Amino acid sequence: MLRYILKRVLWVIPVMLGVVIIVFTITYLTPGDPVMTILGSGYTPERYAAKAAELGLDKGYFGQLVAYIWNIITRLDFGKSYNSNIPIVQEFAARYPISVSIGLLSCMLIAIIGLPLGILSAVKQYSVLDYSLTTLALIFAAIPSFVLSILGLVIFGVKLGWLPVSGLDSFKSWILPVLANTLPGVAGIMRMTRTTMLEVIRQDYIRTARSKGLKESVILRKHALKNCLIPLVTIFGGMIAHTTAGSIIVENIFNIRGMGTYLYSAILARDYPVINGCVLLIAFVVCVMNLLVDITYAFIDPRIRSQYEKKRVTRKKITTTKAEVA
Amino acid sequence: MSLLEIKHLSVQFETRDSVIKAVNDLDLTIEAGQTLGLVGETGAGKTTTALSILRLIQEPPGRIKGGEILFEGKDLLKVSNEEMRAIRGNEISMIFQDPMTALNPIIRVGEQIAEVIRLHENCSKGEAMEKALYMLETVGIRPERSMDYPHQFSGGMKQRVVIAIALACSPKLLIADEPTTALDVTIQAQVLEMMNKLKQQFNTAMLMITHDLGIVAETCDHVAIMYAGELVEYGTIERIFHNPRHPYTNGLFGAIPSLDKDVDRLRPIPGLMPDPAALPKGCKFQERCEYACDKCRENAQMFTEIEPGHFVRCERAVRGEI
Amino acid sequence: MFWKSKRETVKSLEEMTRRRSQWRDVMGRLFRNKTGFVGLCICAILIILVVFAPVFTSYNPLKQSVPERFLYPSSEHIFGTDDFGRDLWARILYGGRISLLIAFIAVIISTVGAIILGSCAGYFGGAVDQIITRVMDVMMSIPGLLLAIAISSALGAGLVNTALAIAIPGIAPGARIIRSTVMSIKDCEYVEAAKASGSKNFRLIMIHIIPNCIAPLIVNATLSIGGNIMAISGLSFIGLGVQAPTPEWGAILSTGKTYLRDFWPLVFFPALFIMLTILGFNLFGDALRDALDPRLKD
Amino acid sequence: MKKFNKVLCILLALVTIISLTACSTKTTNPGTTNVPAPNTGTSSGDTPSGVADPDRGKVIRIGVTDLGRFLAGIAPSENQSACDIVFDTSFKVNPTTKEIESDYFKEWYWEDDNHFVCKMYDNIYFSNGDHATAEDALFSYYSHIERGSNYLNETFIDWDKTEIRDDYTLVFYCEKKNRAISRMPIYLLDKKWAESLADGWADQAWYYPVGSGPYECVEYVYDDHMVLKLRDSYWKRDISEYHVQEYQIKAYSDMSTMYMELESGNIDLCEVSSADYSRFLKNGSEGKPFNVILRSTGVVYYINFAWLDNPIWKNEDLRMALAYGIDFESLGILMKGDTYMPANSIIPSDSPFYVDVGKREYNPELAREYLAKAGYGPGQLTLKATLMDTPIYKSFGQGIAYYFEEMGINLDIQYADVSAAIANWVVPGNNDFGMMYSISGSDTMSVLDSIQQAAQQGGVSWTYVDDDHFQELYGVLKYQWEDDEAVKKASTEIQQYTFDHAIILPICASTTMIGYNTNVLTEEQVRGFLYNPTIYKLSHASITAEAWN
Repeated sequence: MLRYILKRVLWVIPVMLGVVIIVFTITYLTPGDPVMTILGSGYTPERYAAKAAELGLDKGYFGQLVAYIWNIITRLDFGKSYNSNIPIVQEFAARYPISVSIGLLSCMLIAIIGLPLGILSAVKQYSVLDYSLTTLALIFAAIPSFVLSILGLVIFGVKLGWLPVSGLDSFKSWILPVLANTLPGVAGIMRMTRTTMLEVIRQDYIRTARSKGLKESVILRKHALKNCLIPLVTIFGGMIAHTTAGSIIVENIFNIRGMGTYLYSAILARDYPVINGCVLLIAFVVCVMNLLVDITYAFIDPRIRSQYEKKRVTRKKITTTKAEVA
Repeated sequence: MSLLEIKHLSVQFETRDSVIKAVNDLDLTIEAGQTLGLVGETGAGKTTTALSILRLIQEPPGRIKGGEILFEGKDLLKVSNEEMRAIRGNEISMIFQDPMTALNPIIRVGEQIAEVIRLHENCSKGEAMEKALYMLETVGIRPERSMDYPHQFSGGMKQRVVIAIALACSPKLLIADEPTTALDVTIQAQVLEMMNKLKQQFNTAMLMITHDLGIVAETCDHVAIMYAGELVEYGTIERIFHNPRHPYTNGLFGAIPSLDKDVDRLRPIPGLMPDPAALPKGCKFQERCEYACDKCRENAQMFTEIEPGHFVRCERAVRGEI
Repeated sequence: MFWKSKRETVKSLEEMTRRRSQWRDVMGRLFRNKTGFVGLCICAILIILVVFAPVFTSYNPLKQSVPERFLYPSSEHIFGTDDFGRDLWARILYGGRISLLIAFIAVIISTVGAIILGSCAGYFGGAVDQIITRVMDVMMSIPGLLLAIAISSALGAGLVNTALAIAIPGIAPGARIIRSTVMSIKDCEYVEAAKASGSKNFRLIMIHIIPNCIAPLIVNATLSIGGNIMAISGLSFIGLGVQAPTPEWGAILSTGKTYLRDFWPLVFFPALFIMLTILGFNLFGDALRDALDPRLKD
Repeated sequence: MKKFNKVLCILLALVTIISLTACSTKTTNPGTTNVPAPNTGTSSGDTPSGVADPDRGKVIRIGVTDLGRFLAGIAPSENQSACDIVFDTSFKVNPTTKEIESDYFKEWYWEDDNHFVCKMYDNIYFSNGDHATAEDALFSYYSHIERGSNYLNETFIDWDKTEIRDDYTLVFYCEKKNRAISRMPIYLLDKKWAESLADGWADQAWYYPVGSGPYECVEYVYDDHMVLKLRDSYWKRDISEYHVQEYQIKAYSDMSTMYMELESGNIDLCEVSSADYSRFLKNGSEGKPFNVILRSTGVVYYINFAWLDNPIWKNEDLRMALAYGIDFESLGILMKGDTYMPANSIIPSDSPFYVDVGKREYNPELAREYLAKAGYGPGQLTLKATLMDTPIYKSFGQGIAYYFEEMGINLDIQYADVSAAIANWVVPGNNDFGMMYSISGSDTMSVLDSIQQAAQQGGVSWTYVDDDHFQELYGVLKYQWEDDEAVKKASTEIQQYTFDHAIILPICASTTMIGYNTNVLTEEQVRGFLYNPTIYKLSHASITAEAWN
């Protein structure tokens, strides 16, 4: 088991390396000259050369790539923003916690609301409740989140004045952004839970449990829920990683100083070190979440656990099961 | 009073555009301690009948349209959910067809057995586990394996676990739904033998659902042949095996290879079972019956006693024309 | 799942007939599914409206008219006019062409990519599989929209670029599905038989393996159209999608957000169409999945 | 039954959404074509000043879309709104008197035809306690150029030599007497401090600069907000003359959010989009705690051809094609909404220098004829331009795309944020044309200010007009010092010449709109902020205590 975890942890390294290369290459190939952007109207050939050397942009593709990776590994240095000249790590330290708080709150809400609703609608399949819930979920999943955000803002912020329009100063000001993050997620998780639950409650072992004379509630709790949660762990892991990365749209509209707005202003300003850094950070979190998901998997699903314990680990099997789940 | 008496049971499955009549007006009786074999092709309604007894038919789309299921004189279709739960696993329990999927993959087998004991026998966790270990031993599995998960067991062993669960509370009636179909032939024999032994030990009546007449011959006292949702022939094992009257029963026997009889070649029953969503008028077997006449196509056939304890649903057989 | 559960020894021809009758079954189940049918109708109507846009409106979606700015829906302009006095109905129809076209192109690109990578990985196994799977792992660790943003800011705005930016993140999940499907059927007897009779690898993949992966692919493609539409509108919101004045639903919507408080049609109609499209394709995709995988429905 | 349920649910959800959207609707139509008169007099929501809460206006909260940095040069943009109170400025035009004044020069004059003498106050102290001398002033001038602030910042670099005559006297040697040199707004920097920063310039000077103005930046959170506090003392005035103790400037990444904050009273002042808010000029603020004011900036928006980068513009037929092929009135309305004011000449019609140059009617056929005459059939000409992604440029881009399509000219427009756009503009050959206006505006409404970029080589490459006669006339405006008649004549002539030969295509008058919280500010006070006509630089001269009594 330990060996498996270790192996899995080590696997993060090549993946992250791959991500760095992809992201770096994309921005490297991007037209537009960062030195020009920085110098702007202050352009002279000498200043250009000096700035290019300062930024290490005179080294060619591989030189730059190696330097970039080296700086990240040795000094956790993602470079400085072209736009603000503030070290990117410093901004991460200030912004990521904000996005994470909103993201985790949203994830919790999504789980608290989405899971029970999904289970309810699976258990009461074909009832009016099921139809209303699935229809609502479909509709919420189909509304672009900025429409939802702005509507919420106009109604609760401006018309009714119940909630603050922007910022994160008071308890109340968290409500709208968290909700705007939550609703589409609830819809997704609900649908996913419903499908998985439907599949689980049709399994033979649920019938076995019924034939034992167990109460429906016990069957749900003890036999169905855990089996239903196993595939959902993957989805939740991905969701946590993505939600905590901060939503560009929601953070922009509610003017929250998180990762989303950082990335957004970086995109507008073609601030490539920031774009690279954000993508890397988020990809790293996704990797770590995937790792956690795989380990959790091994802990809650004895079938997978015993595969590793026998040390006949074939990743293929895991990937297939995951692909099927997805 | 019989242990179980099914009267005029009808079960339907209603889908968006059709009504599937799975069981039609079925009568069945099982005496205490006895074994009844319920035989028929896939789709004849055997499993549906079994699930109806435990009221485990999924609703919707399934629906019990009518009839009575009297268990020790109590109509199971009318008792409350709580009462029904007290009966399930305790007085009537069931072994399912596929042991591979019948066990919860993420719960230890010991716990899966102990669960039913604790539920019905009002005992502590420890006592229940103790009894579960005993049950495991009874079905021939070393008790220390109780901490294992189902995927660590082979198919035959899983079925033993299922049997252990079913017999854990010494039920009065055991429904075995093709308990050996999914198993290897050698394992089949072991499992059957064990079931027979345990049946004696616990003095349990059994409803053995199968399409394998060989198994019936080995285990049953009575046999009921089912076709398209109804019984076509019923009698003691000797009567049915030595004097099958219904053309379908005859066909079934013709379809089994036999060593001791000198048969040139197998005679499979031609054709398929009628679509349960559109059953024919008259005899349900008419399309495949070599003796079918116009009358068979017109009239519904009555289940008639042709000799004591031997019923047949075929007018021509009753009249002795076959 | 049925497409990999049948393991009987079937010769190629029988395999084909079986598949054909299976398709009939699937189609039957699909059309019996009411919600799926509703979804199909929504998609069909939208596509007809959009493809034959000139039939349904006589307005030029780019024609500006200053006196006609911000008109509410009327018989003349059924959806009203926008901030440039352009007919909103025309803009939505012509905009749908762009939105749907991008979504479809993206789906085609990502599906083709997924087929190539997935079938190679699944069929050849070994080192090829290792490499492709690893690359897919890497791609999957970058959130889709983020990757799309990065690619699209690199490529610049424009129809094909946007389609490409949205398609690339979609390759990895599709390739995974194909890979696992291919792996499960490549050992089937009829494939073995074809292999034994000396079929070339390419031919084998094309004739025997791909058709069996079609079902999950179609489901995946249908369901991802909705996601693509959403991603396009997200890109437009950030300003990376199709550039104004080219009508595109996301772009119209994101202009409309400024006027949400005062002039609702500019937000309502594009949002409605985006919603309907996503709803339609999701309903249809769900029904398709159910039809292909009868276990879920009784 | 089941189907019915489903349909019902969908209907229900739709109705909910429709009603939600509808409830946010008002009956007013934001777009009408009549041009309203700017709202005069203070709004009824204003508290009479006599009973004013003494704390009212002590803290002013301002919304901006880009916080900017202090001394970063124009790209990335220099902090326009706060620099004027953190630093002292060399020259600026007083909007009321139209006179040129200076914060740190006591007097300035032409000693002879070549020497421009500026004498500083001798008691100037920076916030770090350093004493300012002519050294610092000279350093400030060069630093301004060094940072690259000059290209879009209305500055003419038109001196040949500089000289420090004594501790407080700075002398510029120019080839010719000119008006431009006394118009350069140069912030006074502390040379010692600046040189001590060396490589750390961006870390300190961009965020916590040392200035000699009455306020200093005490808190700066990148991309979020900054706080400017009144200092304990100011060398020029008694600090008690200042009423506002603190400015909180907050950045909003989405403009709509900023507007909603203004409407719900959470910010006191911000620039609003005229297309969006012009209705309030007509209807008033409908009982909401805010109001808007409109100001003409004294300049016009105009289309500039990249004469230097693309020689095709030498062809007058091509320029004429554009002059006829674009409906400037419609384009102007699209850009400015209800605040549209026509401009046929290169200065606004209410300028004292304005000449009625005539008017071209929109005529697409004629445009196509001219285009054919210039040698371009439909689809044969492709023009490219990069525009800023600000509302005014976006409207311009969308509007013009339509007319180009009508004419059969292919158009390739890219949008970029302000600094990326400027970075693009300064590279020759990137743009074939562009839309320009004098960002600083003009209180004198003179031709000189309105189209200064057209006579400026270097910097943004596509603004220079490579036409000899035009430059000759512009030279008169710039260098003619004494003869007002000659200036007037040249001013008239250049307007007519520009129109007749379609040298530059004016679109409409540039205006700016400011929304403010009526519970905190009065219209008078807000106008006081508008020292600079287009961007409300927080001016320390006008927001003094008197304004609040």
